[in-house]
Formats: sequence, structure tokens, C-alpha cells
Amino acid sequence: MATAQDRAQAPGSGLNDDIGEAKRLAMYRSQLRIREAEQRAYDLFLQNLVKGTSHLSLGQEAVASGFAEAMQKGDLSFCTYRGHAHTLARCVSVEKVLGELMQRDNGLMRGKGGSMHLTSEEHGVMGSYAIIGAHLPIACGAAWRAQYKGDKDVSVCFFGDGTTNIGAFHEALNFAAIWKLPVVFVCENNLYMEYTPIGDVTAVPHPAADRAGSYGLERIIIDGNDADVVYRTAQRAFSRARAGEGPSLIEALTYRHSGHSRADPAKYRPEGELEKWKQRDPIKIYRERLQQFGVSDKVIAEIDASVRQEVDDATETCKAAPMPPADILTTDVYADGGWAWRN
Amino acid sequence: MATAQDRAQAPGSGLNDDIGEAKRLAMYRSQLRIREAEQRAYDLFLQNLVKGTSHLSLGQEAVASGFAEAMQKGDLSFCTYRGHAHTLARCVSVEKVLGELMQRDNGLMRGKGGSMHLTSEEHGVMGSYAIIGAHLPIACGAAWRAQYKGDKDVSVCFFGDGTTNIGAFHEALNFAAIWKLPVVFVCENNLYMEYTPIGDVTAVPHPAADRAGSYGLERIIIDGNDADVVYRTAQRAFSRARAGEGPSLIEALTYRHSGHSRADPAKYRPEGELEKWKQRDPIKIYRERLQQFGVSDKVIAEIDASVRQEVDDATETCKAAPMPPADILTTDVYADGGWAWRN
Amino acid sequence: MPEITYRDAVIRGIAQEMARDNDVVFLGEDVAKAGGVFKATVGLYEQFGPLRVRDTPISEQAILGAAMGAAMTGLKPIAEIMFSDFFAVCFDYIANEFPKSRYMSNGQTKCPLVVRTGNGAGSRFGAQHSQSVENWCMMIPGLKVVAPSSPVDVIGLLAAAVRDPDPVIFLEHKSLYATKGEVPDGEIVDRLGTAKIVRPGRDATILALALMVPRAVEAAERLKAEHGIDCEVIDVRSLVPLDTQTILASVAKTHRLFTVEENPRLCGWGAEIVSIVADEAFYDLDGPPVRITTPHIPLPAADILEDMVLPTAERIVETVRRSLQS
Amino acid sequence: MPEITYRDAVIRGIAQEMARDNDVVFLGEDVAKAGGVFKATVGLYEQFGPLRVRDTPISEQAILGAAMGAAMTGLKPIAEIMFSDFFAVCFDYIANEFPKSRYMSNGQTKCPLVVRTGNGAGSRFGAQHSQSVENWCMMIPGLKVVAPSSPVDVIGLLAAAVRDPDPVIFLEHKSLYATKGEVPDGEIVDRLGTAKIVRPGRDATILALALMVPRAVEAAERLKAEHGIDCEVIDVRSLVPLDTQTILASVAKTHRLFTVEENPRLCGWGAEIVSIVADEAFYDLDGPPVRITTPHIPLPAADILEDMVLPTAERIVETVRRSLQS
Ligand SMILES: Cc1ncc(C[n+]2csc(CCOP(=O)(O)OP(=O)(O)O)c2C)c(N)n1
Ligand SMILES: Cc1ncc(C[n+]2csc(CCOP(=O)(O)OP(=O)(O)O)c2C)c(N)n1
Ligand SMILES: [Mg+2]
Ligand SMILES: [Mg+2]
Repeated sequence: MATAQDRAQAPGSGLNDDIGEAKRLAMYRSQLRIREAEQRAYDLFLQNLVKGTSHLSLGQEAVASGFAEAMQKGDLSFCTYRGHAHTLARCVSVEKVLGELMQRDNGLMRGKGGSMHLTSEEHGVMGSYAIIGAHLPIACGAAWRAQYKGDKDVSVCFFGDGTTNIGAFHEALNFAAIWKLPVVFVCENNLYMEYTPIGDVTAVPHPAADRAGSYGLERIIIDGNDADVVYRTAQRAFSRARAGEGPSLIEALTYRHSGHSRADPAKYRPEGELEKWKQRDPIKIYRERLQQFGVSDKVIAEIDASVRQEVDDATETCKAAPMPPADILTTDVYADGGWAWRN
Repeated sequence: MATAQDRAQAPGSGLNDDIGEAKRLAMYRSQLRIREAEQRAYDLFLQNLVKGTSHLSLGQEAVASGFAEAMQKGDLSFCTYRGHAHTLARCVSVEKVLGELMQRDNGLMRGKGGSMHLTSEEHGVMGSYAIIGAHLPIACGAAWRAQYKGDKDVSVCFFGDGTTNIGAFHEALNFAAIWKLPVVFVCENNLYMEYTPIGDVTAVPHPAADRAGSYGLERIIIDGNDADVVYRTAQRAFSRARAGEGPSLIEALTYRHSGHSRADPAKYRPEGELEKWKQRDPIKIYRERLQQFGVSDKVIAEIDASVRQEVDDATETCKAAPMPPADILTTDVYADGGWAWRN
Repeated sequence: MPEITYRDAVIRGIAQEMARDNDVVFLGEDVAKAGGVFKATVGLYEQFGPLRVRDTPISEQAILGAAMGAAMTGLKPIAEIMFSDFFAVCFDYIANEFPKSRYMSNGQTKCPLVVRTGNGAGSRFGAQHSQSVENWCMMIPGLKVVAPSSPVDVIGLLAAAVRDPDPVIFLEHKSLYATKGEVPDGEIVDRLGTAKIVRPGRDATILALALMVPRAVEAAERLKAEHGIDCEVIDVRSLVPLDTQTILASVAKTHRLFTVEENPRLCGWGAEIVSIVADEAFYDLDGPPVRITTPHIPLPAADILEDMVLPTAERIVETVRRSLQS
Repeated sequence: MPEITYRDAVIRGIAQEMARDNDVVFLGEDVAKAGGVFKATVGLYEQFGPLRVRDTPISEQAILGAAMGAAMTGLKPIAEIMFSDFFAVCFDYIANEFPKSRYMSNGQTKCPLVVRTGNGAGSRFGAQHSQSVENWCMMIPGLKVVAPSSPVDVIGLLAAAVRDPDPVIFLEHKSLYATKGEVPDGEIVDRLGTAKIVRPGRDATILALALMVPRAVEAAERLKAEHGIDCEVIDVRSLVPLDTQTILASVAKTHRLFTVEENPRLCGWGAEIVSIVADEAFYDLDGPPVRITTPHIPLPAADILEDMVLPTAERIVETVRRSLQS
């Protein structure tokens, strides 16, 4: 968890006004949209309408929104199975996300990928990866392409605290560092790898930041529940990357309000932990931030209403959407559109 | 390479007399035995009598001998394909090693394993592993057994600088640290991963030591060409391990005089590098050390002669040894001694 | 006889062996305090304590490597890899280390361990959490490979695997965890390398594994009832060692062979057995041996799509009927 | 026509494609400045420079992951994995990432890359550096898998692989690097998915791949000269896509099938093709289809032992003769 000292290190206190109202309203809307869509996904799961598994980011919205807001067109997101938030934050429609979770034909991948593999290349969402660690090297590759082509886009790779203990993490970090790749690694430290407290299985208190030195990188720990802090940190890392100064590794401290995946009641939490973190709910923090900066309750209420409307509309559309048709079963295995492995 | 400061950090200067003559004579003999056996392996390769590949430790003898001398019966060695030295250092006969390299029936594994897989469990040599990084987790497992059983033996795992960039390194180090396993990881930094300078592919100057912090471990860099320094470092690490204080990671600076494997002329070396390191030849250093401590030239000459005799005798025995018989081809795939995968 | 679930059979099998032998230890991700993501190890931590039932980091290579090192030196570890798809991140141990160490060392190195894993489709998890990877293991010389279809087989084969002196890959089917079956009281120990005739018949032999076994049985009942075709259904259970005697004897009797596989089509265990039969029992066959498999595609997530790709009783009935009536 | 080695054909193939297309980049361990451990990439660094020909750390997952990320976003990477045995340390990319991303994303994600690797035995390297792993790849839906046997095929198939929009596993045989063959001047581009009849014949079909091709040809010559048996030898070349038309047509003509595989026995490509033929051409067969394989054991290091396990011309001759004369 963030010590007072760690927090002090975070760039920007959230009170000066380098961000501006438009960005702030966008980040508020973005976080709320994630919150409402994720909550809806959970409700639909209880109604047996969301199938398979799903991993919600309730409580972790500020990381997704803060980073997405700092990204430019062309910047690429690489997500995990816990990827709804990052997908929505890049402006993919709620309908397409819920449709995929409900395994309908209107889903982002027409039901072929499912909740753990959300992908929308037109929005820069280059896939959600369900094998822990796999996407860190992949993000390096995309960054290599940008470097090779002289493009200025950045690859941003999101993963959890538990992911820092798998081999691919280490290989990717070293690789990115020696090739000075424009990639930003974002560890969302939500204190748990599934049901096991991260401290039980990690040799250092800060699973990502305390390893930055192994790759010649700066140790960065931020408050992941404050979208302004996240946004400023992202901007700094992106500037470095675009300037050819190489990768960054950022550890954002946050917490998931829901269980690990849809069926997890999260009984392993120590008493009071959830409540404590809910006091630092990113939406709550950010609504107060807007108020501090003089945004009227009416403007906030309008955003709230319009987000709810989008989610409600998306829900209805998805409920009415058809199931995927049989004929897509064998399409797109190969680039020719089919699956023929023989003549 | 070792800075003056790094050297100063090394435990023991090699001049005080905590080691004693018996140990010193043993370490001298051990190093020379490796030197002569490896040189012979090379000569036999030129005569086309050593087949397959082989990876010599010429120039790296002090690491093997210093560690082996500090080991007790029951301590376990886990080696790489560059494992002749560590196998010989645990007192496996030269004949058995050369026999395996010559793929004869008198070889350590009767030719079934080859140069890269030397194993002699009765000597505590728990295998030589040819897939980079694989044996680090395996050494953890053996150490886990000792911990579980309350045994006091230590697992010692040798590997190269290049091995620090593969995922298994990271997983093993974290695992050993959190379980406080009695395992000692020894990185023989010989400056090269095959033909590529380690600095070209590694984000930190000291590939092992600069990563120790990622696992909550002490940063240890030693002169790997001085057997006394190696011995003292080993003892300290073994005591820690036996006392239940967990793993150590040691980076021993050294250099291989030969190419990476048998066919490599090592043209990638900068001019003068080999010569410079040959001035710090571990055998030369140690012969001088014996002399400093008043060991007579006669005693040294006797050791030299007896080592040469052992290697000469082993060579002749191996040359005369039969090839492995066809009937061992399918033995020992399974524990029942056979290979039946069906009834 | 009391009925228990396949999931509870896993717990009982592990507990039986841990109670019997102190050298049996168990490790994996979220297996101890949390009781496993499939709840198939609930209570073991409480029963056997933190030294014998251990949670690990997300480090599959460390899990299998540690299991191997412990096995080499005297323990009998059971390692869990949560989903069999994750074999791909620790495949070096499965393909290069466990199965080769004894041979390369000319018999010096032992490796008595069990890797348990959740295998197979049906949970709408998509392409990276639903695979049937039994052929990834069967193709590697030096392993043993087991896949039980019922609670009683889970216990008996798990006990046999733990007591076996070689590395055993133990594939539990995720879609079977909730299924029930009769299990006698007391210790249960089965034998690796034995197939089971679960339904005798005369007209055709149907081989199946794991989740495909109940489907093959259902198909056989319908083939009998609806088409008068009397199929012998064999639960292969153990891919290595493979009980070719039972299989060849059945084909010698029925003269027709069908295999029902969940793994994708190419190079599956069906291909291996068909090839053995085609070579060794060619003249026993009255018609082409036929494989019924999942098509050679990644698995889709959507329920409606996933249900289309796995072999069903319906597809088995149709395939057998058409082949025998043509 | 000029003769070049298989090794030089690799260099020429890569150079041809890199010269043609700036998006082709190449990475691997010791491949750039050192020219590769098999000297199969010598000169590429000098010719194409440090931005396009790159040395990597010993990080096989990073190599393949980076290749994939680059491929997804517009480059056409060629990645080298030094020995095919090391596929086991990066198998997640081969089994779970490359081949599934297009499907899971409903066609959004592309993955046009080539993984080159040194495959096969004969160098006395022992069990962890000698394997033939073509079946590890063939069994995974979504990959393409190629294994050339001659210099001209190396260039042509490598070019086809680089230009192919899908992930291609390109298996070079280590024991063929020093062999020579005629290669025409100028650009060479072949087609994936095409087998080659390298010796026509009427009495039996022998399928072979890579190092087994010259052995099968030698066996066929001896079978003809010594036993009057006229075999058709087909170089399968491409396991995926598989040219079943050429194979089935040959069996329809010869009525007998033999496969010669270097991979260990269980679940190899031989099993797959035998199963296809047994199913689809059962009534064309005049006798059992027979697989000639390496036994299902880890590979021994010693020359004398290694030479005993791989299929030889001698063993092919004996197997075919005995089968046809029984
Ligand atoms: C290689 C691999 N091992 C295990 C899993 C199972 N698994 C899925 S999520 C998860 C926990 C990941 O924790 P963390 O990285 O902290 O991410 P979070 O879920 O907290 O966002 C595990 C172990 C997996 N998907 N892949
Ligand atoms: C997974 C894997 N990748 C690559 C190789 C090929 N290889 C063998 S030795 C070696 C270099 C190892 O360098 P280092 O760890 O420094 O050990 P050294 O050889 O210097 O003792 C490489 C790349 C391998 N054996 N295994
Ligand atoms: Mg987490
Ligand atoms: Mg080295």
C-alpha cells in the first residue's frame, strides 16, 4: 500500500490546474462509464445473461481513464482478461463490450473471443490477453515497430501485481530497456493475485516498482485512485517514450471492489479493507475534484444521466441482439478468412 | 568487470590464514584437474575423439573448485551444459567425464546424456541442464525438500551471465526468496552469452548482482578467479542457507579462455582482452598463493604430476573403452527400466 | 454406494495419498488457503497444514521446476497448473526436463511427481482457457498421461499416479467437476495403463476420454435403441501407458473403430490409435476407422458456438450410423 | 545450375526477402554480429544493418512476443529460435498467442511472421538439442508449418513463408545445413501447402520430410534395384497446409502407404496422415499403412546410439520389403 512518502513522490498533487476542465470532465465521464458498465455486467451475470467468466475493474477506473485520456490516436493499449475498463476507456461502445460479455452477435468479436479477449484495433485496443504476462513482450514488439518506422506512438501495457512474478515480465522489461522501446508498463497493484495477497508470494513490498532497478528504470509508485495523478504520470512517461528515452514501469496503487472474477465472493479480504478503500473510491474522489474546481452539480448530474442512458440503451440492445450465427464458427482462423488446413 | 570497489567488497583478501593448507592444496589440485581435463577434452576433440558439442570452463576453474571445496557431503550441485568443471570438482573421475565426452560405454551416463548433461548423483551432481535457466527452479525444489525434511544440505546452482535474462531466472529467485529456501545461486559472469557481450543485451552492468534487490537479496560481486575468495563467499552463503536465512545470489567475475563451445574461435573478443584475463589465470594466481603460504615447489610439482597422470590414464582408458552397446538404447526411460508406453 | 462429485473426488484422492505418505506435498496457485479456483482442493490446507499444502506466485516454471527438484531428491510432489492451457508457459519442464532426466542420466535421476490440471472446454472461457491438451503430453516420450472420466476413477488413478515412480500428467476435466458418481468407502487405488470397457457391444468400438465418455455412452444407448447398432464403448483413461490390448481385442471383435476426441483434429490421440489399429489390425477392420474430433480451430467463447464444436452424442450417433450403414 | 548449401540457402532466402521488403526485420540470439550459431545468417547484419538484423538476450519469450507485436502492427518479422527444442520455453506464443489472436478477435488481429529454427537430430547433441518438434506445431490450430529438405526449397518456401499473412513455423534441419543442391539464379518463390513427388513410382507411396527425404529416396532406389519394388517418394514439405490431394492421389495409384518420420512415434504427422488415408482411402489400401519413426524415447547423445534410433534407408528398405512381400 502507498506510504505517505510514496504518495509524496507522485507527480502532481491534483490541485494545481494544468489539466483543465475539458480533460477533467472527460475523465469523470470515462470513469463513470466504466463503473456503470461493469456494474451492469455484474447485474447481467446475476441474471445469467453474461456468460463465461468476467473480471471487473470496479474501483480501478482511475487507472484506465487517466491513461486513456493521456493517450493520443495511434497509441496502443494492451490489456489483460481484466480489460473491460481499458477497452471502454479507449471509447469502445458499451454495447459492443456488453454484447461480447453476453456472447451476442453484436459483441466486439461477435462472441468468438469473450470477456477475456476484448480487442478493438480501430480504437487502439490491441487485444486482451488471458495468459498472465504474455502481452508484455507483445507490447514491446508493437513499440519496436513504432521505433523502427519512426512513428511517435506509444504502446501501453496494463497488468496486475501478480503478473510481476512470471518470467515473461522479466524478459519484456529487460528487452524494452536495452532496445529503448517506447512502451509504458503499468502495474495495477490491487493487492491480490486472484485470492492470494500479493505480499505472500512476492519477495519485495512493491512488486513492480521495487524491481525497476533490475532494468535500469526509475522507481515509480503512484496513487492509482486519483485520475489526475494517473494522467500526469502517464503524460510524463509518454513524453519520455516519444522522445526516444525508452520504457517506463509504473506501479499504480489501487483496489478492486468486486471479487477476482465473477464467482468470487472475496472472503479472503481482511475485515475493513474494502470499506477503507471505498472511502478512496476513484469516482468519489473525482466527483469531489470536479466540485473543488467549480464544476456545477448540474453538469455532473447531466454526465451521470447520459452515462446511465448509454448503459441502459446498450443493455436493451444487447438483450435483443441475436446469438452469433453458426457460419462464423470457422471463419478468420487464417488470413484468407477460412480455416482450411488441407486442400 | 570488477571495479576496485567491488573487489574490496569481496569477503577475505586471500592473505589471512583462515583456510589452511589442506584445503588450499585440495583447491589447487581441484583447479588443476579441471584445467588438465578440459584441455585434454579439447585435444581429443581436435583428434575427433570427443564428439557432439562441448563447453569448456578453461579459465573459470576457481569458481567450481572454491564452491565444491566449501560443500559438504549431501550438498547438491546443479550445473549447466558448461558443467564438466563442476562435475570434476565434486570428485567425479576424469575417466567418467572424458568417457562421456568420447561417448563411450565407460562414460558417466554411458553416452546416453553427453557432454551437456553430466550427472553423478552419488557425488551430489544432480544434473547438467542444457536449456538455459531450467535448473534454477529445479534447484529450488531440491532445497525445498531439504527444508521440508529438516536436512541441512544446500542446493548450489551454477549458471552464466546470459542466463539472467530468461524468465526462469526471475521466477526461481522470487520463489526461493519467499520460501526462504536453502539454495545458493552462482552466476559465473564470463562477460559473454555465447558470442554476444553480455552488456549488449542486459539493462544493468551486473546481470545478477544488480538484480538481487528484486528478490530482497544482498548484492554480492566477487573475484571469481581467486579460489580463496570464492571459497569464503561460498561458506558465508552456505551458513546462511543452513541457518534458515534463505537464498543467496552471487555474481563471480571470471572469463573463459576458450570459445563458447568446441567450434568457436571466439573472434568477437576485443583485442587484448584474453591476454589481460590470462594474467589473472586462476591456476597462476593459486600457484602463487601456495608459494606465498610457503608450500614448496616440490609439493606443487607432485600435485601437477599426479593430476597429469590421472588425466593421461583416463585418456588411455577411454580410448580403449568400448562404445555403448545397442541394448541400452531403450533402457531407463521409465522407472521400471524400460520404455514401454503400451501393453 | 455413496455418490460424490468429481470435484470432491479430487480432494479425497489427494487427501488419501497425503494421509498415507508424508513425502507427498502439494503446491500451486491459490490452492491452499483459497482451496483452488475450481474448489477442487478445499480443506487440504486445513488438514495437512502450511508446510505440505502451499500457495505459490504466478510462476508456473517455478512450480514445475520446484516439483521436479523435490521429486528428484525424495519427495512426491503434486503440482497444480490451474488451466492446462498454461502448460504452454512451463512446457520446458513437461517436454524437456521431467521426461528426459532419467534417460539422459542413464537411470540415475528419478522424477516421481504428478501434475494436476483443469483441462477441456464447456465453460465458455474462450480459446486460452478451454483447450484439451492431452496430445501435447502424449507426444512427449517419458511421460505418463491420465484423464479420468468419473469420480471413482479420479481417486483411483490419482492414487496410482502419486504412487507411480514416473512423472504423470493428470488431466481433470473442468466440465466434469460438478458431475457425480458412486464411490465406495475406504482406500481406492487403480492401475495406470488400463482402459475400461464401460459398455460392451458387438457392432463397433467407440473410444473416448474424459468428457467424451458420457457422450459416447449416451450415443451408444441411442444407436442401440434407435438404430439397432450395438457399440462397445471404451474409456481409454490412460493415454500413456496405452492399453492397446483392450483396444485391439475390441476391434478384433467389432471390426469397426471410432474415436471421440475433444482435442483439435490434427495429431490427436485418435490419430495415434487409428494408426496403431490400421497397422496392426488392418485385416480386422470391415470399414474405415473414423475420428470424431473438435474441428482444427481455436475454441470460440460464446456458448452457442462452443456447443457446436465439441463432439456431441448427436454427432457420434450420426457418424457411426452413416459409416455402418454405408 | 549453381550448387549451394542448405545453410547458404537460408541466408539467401532471408536476404531476398529483406531486400524486397523493408518491413521484413530479423531478430534472434547471436544472429546478427556473429552470424548465427549454425552460420546460417552470416552477412545479413552487414548487408541490412543493425536496425533490421538484431541480436537479442536469451529471452525466447521476448523474442517471439516482440515478433508478434511487430507483426500485429505492420512489420513482417523473422524470429530465430536457435534450437527447436527451445520452443518449450516460449511455447505460449506458438500455442496460445500467434495462432489464436486472429480468430479470437474475429479477424481484427493479423500475425504475419516467421519463426525459423534448427530442428532435428544427427549432431550428437543429446536429448535437449536434437528433437524433431514438427508435431508440436502441427497439432496447434492456426499455425502453418513448413520443413524444407533441399536448398532450393529453403529459399522458395522461406520466401513464401515471409510473404504469407499467417504465422509460419519454418523448421530447418540441422543435419542438412551442410548439404548441397542446385539452385537457379534470381528470385525464387514457392507455394506453401504443396507436396512434391521427388521420385515417381507405382508399388508404394513413401512420405518423408526434411532429413528423411534423402533417406527415403535412397531407400526407394535400393528397393527398385535390389527388390524390384517401385516406390513413389513424396516430400511432404508443408505439414500445414497439408497437400492431401497429392498424398491421396498417390495412394490411389500405389495402394500402399509408408510414412518416414524423425519425430518420436506417438502423435506424429505420420499418425495424422495415416488416419486421413485410413478414413478417406480405406478401400484404396491393399495392406496396412505403416509408420517408420524414431522410437518413442528421448534421444541419446552418443553417435553410435543416435544413429540407431533415427529411421535409416536400411530400415525403410526392410520395412517396405517385408510389408509388400508378406
Ligand atoms: C500463466 C497464467 N497463470 C495463471 C493464470 C490464472 N490467473 C488469472 S488472473 C490471475 C491473477 C492475476 O493477478 P494480477 O496480476 O494481480 O492481476 P489482477 O487479476 O489482480 O488484475 C491468475 C493467477 C493465468 N491466467 N495465466
Ligand atoms: C533456452 C535456451 N536458449 C538458448 C540456448 C542456447 N545457448 C546455449 S549457451 C548460451 C549462452 C549462455 O550464456 P551464459 O548464461 O552467459 O553462460 P556461459 O555459456 O557463458 O557459461 C545460449 C544462448 C539454450 N541452451 N537454451
Ligand atoms: Mg492483482
Ligand atoms: Mg557467459
